[in-house]
Amino acid sequence: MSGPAVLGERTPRDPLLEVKDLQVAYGAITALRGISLSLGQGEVVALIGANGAGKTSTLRAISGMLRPKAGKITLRGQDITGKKAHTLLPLGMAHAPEGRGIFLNLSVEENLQLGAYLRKDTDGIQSDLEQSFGFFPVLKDRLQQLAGTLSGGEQQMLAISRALMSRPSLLLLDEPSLGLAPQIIEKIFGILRDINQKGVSILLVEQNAHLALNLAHYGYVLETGEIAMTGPGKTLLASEEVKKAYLGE
Amino acid sequence: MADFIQHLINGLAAGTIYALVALGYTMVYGVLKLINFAHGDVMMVGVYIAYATAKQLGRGAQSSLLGVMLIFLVAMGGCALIGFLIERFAYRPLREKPRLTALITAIGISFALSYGFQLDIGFLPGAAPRAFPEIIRPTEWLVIGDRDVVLWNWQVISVLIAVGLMVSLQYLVFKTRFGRAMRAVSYDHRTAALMGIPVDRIIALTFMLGSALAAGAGILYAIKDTAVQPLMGLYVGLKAFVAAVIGGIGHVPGAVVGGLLLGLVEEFVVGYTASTWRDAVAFGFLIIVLLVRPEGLFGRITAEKV
Amino acid sequence: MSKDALKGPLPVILALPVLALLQVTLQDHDFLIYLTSLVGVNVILAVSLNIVNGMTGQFSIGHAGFMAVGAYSGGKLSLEMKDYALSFLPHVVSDQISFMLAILVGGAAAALCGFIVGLPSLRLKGDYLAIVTLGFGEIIRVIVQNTEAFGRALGLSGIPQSSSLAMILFWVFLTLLVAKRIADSSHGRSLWAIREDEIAAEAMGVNTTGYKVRAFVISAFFAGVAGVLFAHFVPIINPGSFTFVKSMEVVVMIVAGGLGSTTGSVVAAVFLTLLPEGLRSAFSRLDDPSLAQKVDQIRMPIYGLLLVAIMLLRPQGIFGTHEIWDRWKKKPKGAT
Amino acid sequence: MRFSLPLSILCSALAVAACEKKVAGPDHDQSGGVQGDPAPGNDPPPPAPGADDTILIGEVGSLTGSEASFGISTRNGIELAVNEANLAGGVKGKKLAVRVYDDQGKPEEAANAVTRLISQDKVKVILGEVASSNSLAMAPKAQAAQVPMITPSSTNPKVTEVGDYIFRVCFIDPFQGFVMAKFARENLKLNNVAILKDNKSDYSLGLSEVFNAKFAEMGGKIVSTEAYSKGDTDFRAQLTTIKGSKPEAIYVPGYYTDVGLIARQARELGIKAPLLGGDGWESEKLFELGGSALDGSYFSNHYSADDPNPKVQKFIADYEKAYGARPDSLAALGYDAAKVAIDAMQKATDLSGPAIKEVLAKTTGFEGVAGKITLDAQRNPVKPAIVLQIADGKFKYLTTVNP
Amino acid sequence: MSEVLLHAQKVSIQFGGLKALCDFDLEIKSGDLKGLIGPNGAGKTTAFNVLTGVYRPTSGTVQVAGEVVNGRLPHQINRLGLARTFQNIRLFKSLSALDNVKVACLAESHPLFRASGIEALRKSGQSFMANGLDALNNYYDWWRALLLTPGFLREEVNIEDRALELLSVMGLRHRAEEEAGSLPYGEQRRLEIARALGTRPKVLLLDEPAAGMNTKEKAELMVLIRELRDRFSLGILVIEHDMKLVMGICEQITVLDHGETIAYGTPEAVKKNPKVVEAYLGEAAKTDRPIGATP
Repeated sequence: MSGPAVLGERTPRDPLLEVKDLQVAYGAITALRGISLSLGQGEVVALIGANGAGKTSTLRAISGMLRPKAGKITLRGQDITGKKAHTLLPLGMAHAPEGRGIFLNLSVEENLQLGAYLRKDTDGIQSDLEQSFGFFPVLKDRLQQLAGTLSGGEQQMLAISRALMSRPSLLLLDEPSLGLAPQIIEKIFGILRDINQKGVSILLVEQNAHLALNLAHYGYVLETGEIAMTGPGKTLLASEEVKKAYLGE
Repeated sequence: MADFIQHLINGLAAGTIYALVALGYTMVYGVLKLINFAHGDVMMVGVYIAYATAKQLGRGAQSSLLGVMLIFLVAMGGCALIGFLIERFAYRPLREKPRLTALITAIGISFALSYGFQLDIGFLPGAAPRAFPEIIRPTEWLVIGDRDVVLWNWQVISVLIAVGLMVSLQYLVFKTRFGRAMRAVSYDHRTAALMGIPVDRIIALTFMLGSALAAGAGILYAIKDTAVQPLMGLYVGLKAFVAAVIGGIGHVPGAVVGGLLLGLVEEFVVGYTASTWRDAVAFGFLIIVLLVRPEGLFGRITAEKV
Repeated sequence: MSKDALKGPLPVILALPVLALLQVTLQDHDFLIYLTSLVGVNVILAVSLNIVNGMTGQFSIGHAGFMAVGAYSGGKLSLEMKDYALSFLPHVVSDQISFMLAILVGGAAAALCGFIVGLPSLRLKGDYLAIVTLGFGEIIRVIVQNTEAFGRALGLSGIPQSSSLAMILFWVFLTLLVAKRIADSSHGRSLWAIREDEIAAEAMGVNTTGYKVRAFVISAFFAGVAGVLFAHFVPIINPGSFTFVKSMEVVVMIVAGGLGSTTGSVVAAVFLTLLPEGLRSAFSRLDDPSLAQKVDQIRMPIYGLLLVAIMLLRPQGIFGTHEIWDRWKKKPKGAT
Repeated sequence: MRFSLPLSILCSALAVAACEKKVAGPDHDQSGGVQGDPAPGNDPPPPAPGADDTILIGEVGSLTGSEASFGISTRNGIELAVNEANLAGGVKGKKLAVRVYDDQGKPEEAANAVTRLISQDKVKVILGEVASSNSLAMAPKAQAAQVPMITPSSTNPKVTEVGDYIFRVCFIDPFQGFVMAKFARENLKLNNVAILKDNKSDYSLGLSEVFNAKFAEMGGKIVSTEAYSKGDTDFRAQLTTIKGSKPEAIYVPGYYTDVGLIARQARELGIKAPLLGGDGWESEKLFELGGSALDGSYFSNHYSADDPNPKVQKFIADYEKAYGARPDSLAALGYDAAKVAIDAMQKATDLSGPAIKEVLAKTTGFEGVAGKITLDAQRNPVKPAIVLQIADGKFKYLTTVNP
Repeated sequence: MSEVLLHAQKVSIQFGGLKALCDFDLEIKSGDLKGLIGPNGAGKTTAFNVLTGVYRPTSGTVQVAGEVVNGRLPHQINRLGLARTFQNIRLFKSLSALDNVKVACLAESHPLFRASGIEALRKSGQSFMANGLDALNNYYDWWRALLLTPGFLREEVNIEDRALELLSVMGLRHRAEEEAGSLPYGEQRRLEIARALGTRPKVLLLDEPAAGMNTKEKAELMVLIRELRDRFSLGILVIEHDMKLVMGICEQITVLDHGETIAYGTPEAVKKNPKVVEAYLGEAAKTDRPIGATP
């Protein structure tokens, strides 16, 4: 193992999430072959790479949807490897999964309420709801509609809002740009920036490398279950290799 | 005309029971996508628990309001416990396995319960049917003509209880935090876990609820038909399953409508045409419904993504 | 060339003397013959259901219905032909010819029903198809129960008991041969493909509906044959033998054996048919006579619990989708 | 695949073992097996296990399944008779033992069990079954092996037609149907009767068919015929329709397990007409299930519990002591069948099938608890039937109808 | 010059109120290598599904080898010479790699009754008879398999040979006996292509063939796709996200966005098309201004 190519320096921050030598396998197929990454307090970290490179598996392993084969995951120093998904939310981690994971048979309001499933503070929930409506006013108009009737962009907004309803300190986002029109993507990424500025750390998985690296403080490039390259977002964006492979230039 | 009204009453009374049992079926199917073939047998066990409780209470106490409530509570609680045990030890270990394996397990449990209760060893009741105590003293509520049409108190009461249970269930599923969690688990249990929903607990609770409902339905059934016997769960379970499928399995009001429809169809077929064709008609009706609307009357087809 | 031409019928030709030998040696063991006949019928049922449920991935739970169609149509035919014989042949031979005819007619009748039941698979999938097959089985039972010609509740008795061990084992063998040849042929591969991924199979040019219907037809044919055989060694057939509990028993056999594994179906069918008898033997040796006296009843609950145990310990069935010989045939996996 | 080989070996081993043992040792059958069958509470001295001092009687019955309660009654009756015989010194100096196998109510299982009894257990006599279809599955096997078979309660005429080794101790369908038709027409002077039959039971279908024919022959009218399936618990649809036809009585030739419920539901729907039935009614359980709804109904039976005959009274008392319930007609018939068999073995020159058969065929005037049994040339009993009326939770003897 | 093998004209499809594909046009001839790109959810896979008969178009026509195939079933369309791979690999996972390809290598049918005769019957309105004969043909095929007729055995050998050859072409010969589901991702992708080739297609539709491949594998795939085209004289249509791959091998590219065709042309032309840059490569790519900042 030669290890990933490291481009540029990283601004040091308090570590929030640490992943060491994470391995994941689906039956006989190995999806991750030992991934290490870290995310600091208040940081936006992007994972980019092609379909099937292992981005989603990484997120799933971190959030407990998958049991890793090997490796260690710590959140604020606490070992969370192999913990069940529903026990991680109280630790301040929320995951907006691939394909948005909206409950299409529930109303928008119910989806949001489910985001706050573990919370009992009605007032806090209400104020968080208001905050979401501030980010995405359209959701307020659709509150009573079935989530299945929303457009793709609205569903993505709902997914992000719902993840925020648990007041996470770390938000895992899987392809928020998937299937969305450019203007909407821009809007969503703008709001992600706002969310980050309010103190939420974000681990972002994106295919659209341009968008992701523009937003991220730091980025990892995944290739067939391994980290091929790491570096600050802007540095990666400028690198020739990334440009060639992922930006089609 | 009198005949017709009487048939209508009979059919609705029978349909109510199907509907209630179908509700349990549909709920379990909703969260687990498992045809719980043991559901009818769990119902049978519930009726026996009620029977034993009533015997314990004795003749006077069993038909007092408190006594009846106690009987229902004990039976439903007992069944909830049985449901919990079945789910925990027989179904949960198989949740990620092919669905068929859980189905076979369900059949195994169904066999064990329905044949086990035919033994006359220990506390087991033996094969002979027993008269179910009159925990609701039958009185006539409505008599037309020279007893041309008779409506009994328990018919009304069981419809009321059934409606009550259905409404509360509907409330539970659609208006409460638990119900939201249940629907979320039903739709996608992986994502539900990401919301902090304890999926295992929700499924266990749903199972217990379904089993308790079965017990409640079973008691009403026993009041209606005045007897208990170990094989009673088999065909009621099957019919209730048919009702659930007709309504669109996984759909709460669908199960109710399916149950009532099945009860009425059977009643009128037996009453007005060939009485020996009851079962064939029930299944024929089912097949026609499915061929016209493959997803059941209220079900939705989820198209597979390519 | 001539070697190739022989390949088709060769196993049958080889099997015949073995069967004849078996028939002669076991002639006097009534109980063994009866038990083997039951096992044989169950093996045919399981292996044939496995073609639909295991290989094609459809879910039929009305197999007893096809069996009933075969048993009643074949049985009725034999009953009607009872007094006729081909005058130029010895009676024994003539009887076997009419028995064979009954088997084919019963099988064909069941196959026709299989075609009719298979058609909805065009629109219905999974549990929904399952319940249709179940409904079909029940409807057949009710029809029989209400038909005077079929003896109603009493059933059909007096059917000539022309069945022999050799005949049953011959059909068991034939069923296995057909199952194996289907599995090894391009048709079998298409069925597997449907089981694995219907959409992909369709996209690869497999006429999925056609294949599903044909799987139903073949499966039903053998279930019908099993029914006819059954009717010719059980002195009476009545609707109680073809309830959905019977269908479930067959489903249980194939799942316990491993869906898709023909050999697994065979092992499970043999095992589960003998299990109650085994329990009976075990119980009759108990020291406490009063317990043993009543204990015959305990077999069925134990049977149920064993099913649960098998599923929990080995959810994929005894063999998974593999055949017994796969272990030896399979090349060791290269290190990757 | 890890487990598959060991598991499959285990499976086949178990299967082979189960089967192997049964065929391997014909000599084990009479040794170390089950001999005694003390009824609970009766406490006869358990017969000492031994090889040749035991005569094995085979019994096949439904101990599980929808007919289990009938099978169990029959089994109890047989058990009682055998215990009595053992207390009285057995047969030819040997103890008797019953080996009973469950057939789950299925003919193929009945045939299986009887084959096992004949070829493995080498029983001398076979008793069973209740349902005619199951007896018809057993009879050819018994006939072929020349082992006498006595069915306690299969009423279909076809059963004994199978051959000269097949006997019975109960009425056949035509007789009972005729008895009730005659009683309804002549004693009750009824004109319009409805029939509610059990479509799943050949017994019920047989009786109702004969009743239908005879009653019409005698000038009565069947105003409606409805059917249910044994095990149903809701008969309101049929009863509502019957009610519309305004019958003076309803003939319900079913088993007490259903009749109790039918009576209740009939009264509930406002049907006042009495119910008529056959021997399938006779059980204490009938009152538990039917309550007072049956008051004023009539049914044909073999015997009356009021019969002062000490034999009958002793049987009832013994049965109650042993099983804590009053015997039903199936228990009585089981008892009689066993008694007849034991008597025949006692009288037979040796214990071979043909010898026992010879004696059985000559049974005349045998004092059974369910009537005096004289077998005719077709090996069917010729005995009178009685008609009982139900009043105040009791069976009341009304009249005797001779064949 | 060569005949048009796949021709879509003004194809639209609607799901509920949503227009998933709008006036989609496409023409593929033998030897063509075309690309279909666009953001996720733009309707690329929907286009594939319409072309292959999974969905029925709401309007417009699809022609394969000169025949209008609207409303035909996917397997019928496949038989006309159109094969595909799937975005989210749909191999027959528990079958061996070889069997996967064999499934697609459909046996040549040796019918009891000639197809042309049956077709004539059907055209003359006797579709019942035609269906019956068709069914007899099918069952006859099964008989041959059950009786192991020499002809059948020969065919099986032919199928095996062909399947092995295709595996070799795709560099999977050594994997023949392995379970398809246990192959590495990249090999699964290649196996899907091998399987599609088994159906003897004239046109091959590849849905993200390079997904999950590393740079080296991608480079090899590019060579391979060209090779396949030449060797089997296929027309190929590729959906792919990897721009390098698409731009590298495709001669013509169609760009979809929201179901609409926003550009069509050579890679160079498409790359420069402002609409494409906006919809696909992103506004940011052009201006380099930070996302989310107010302009």
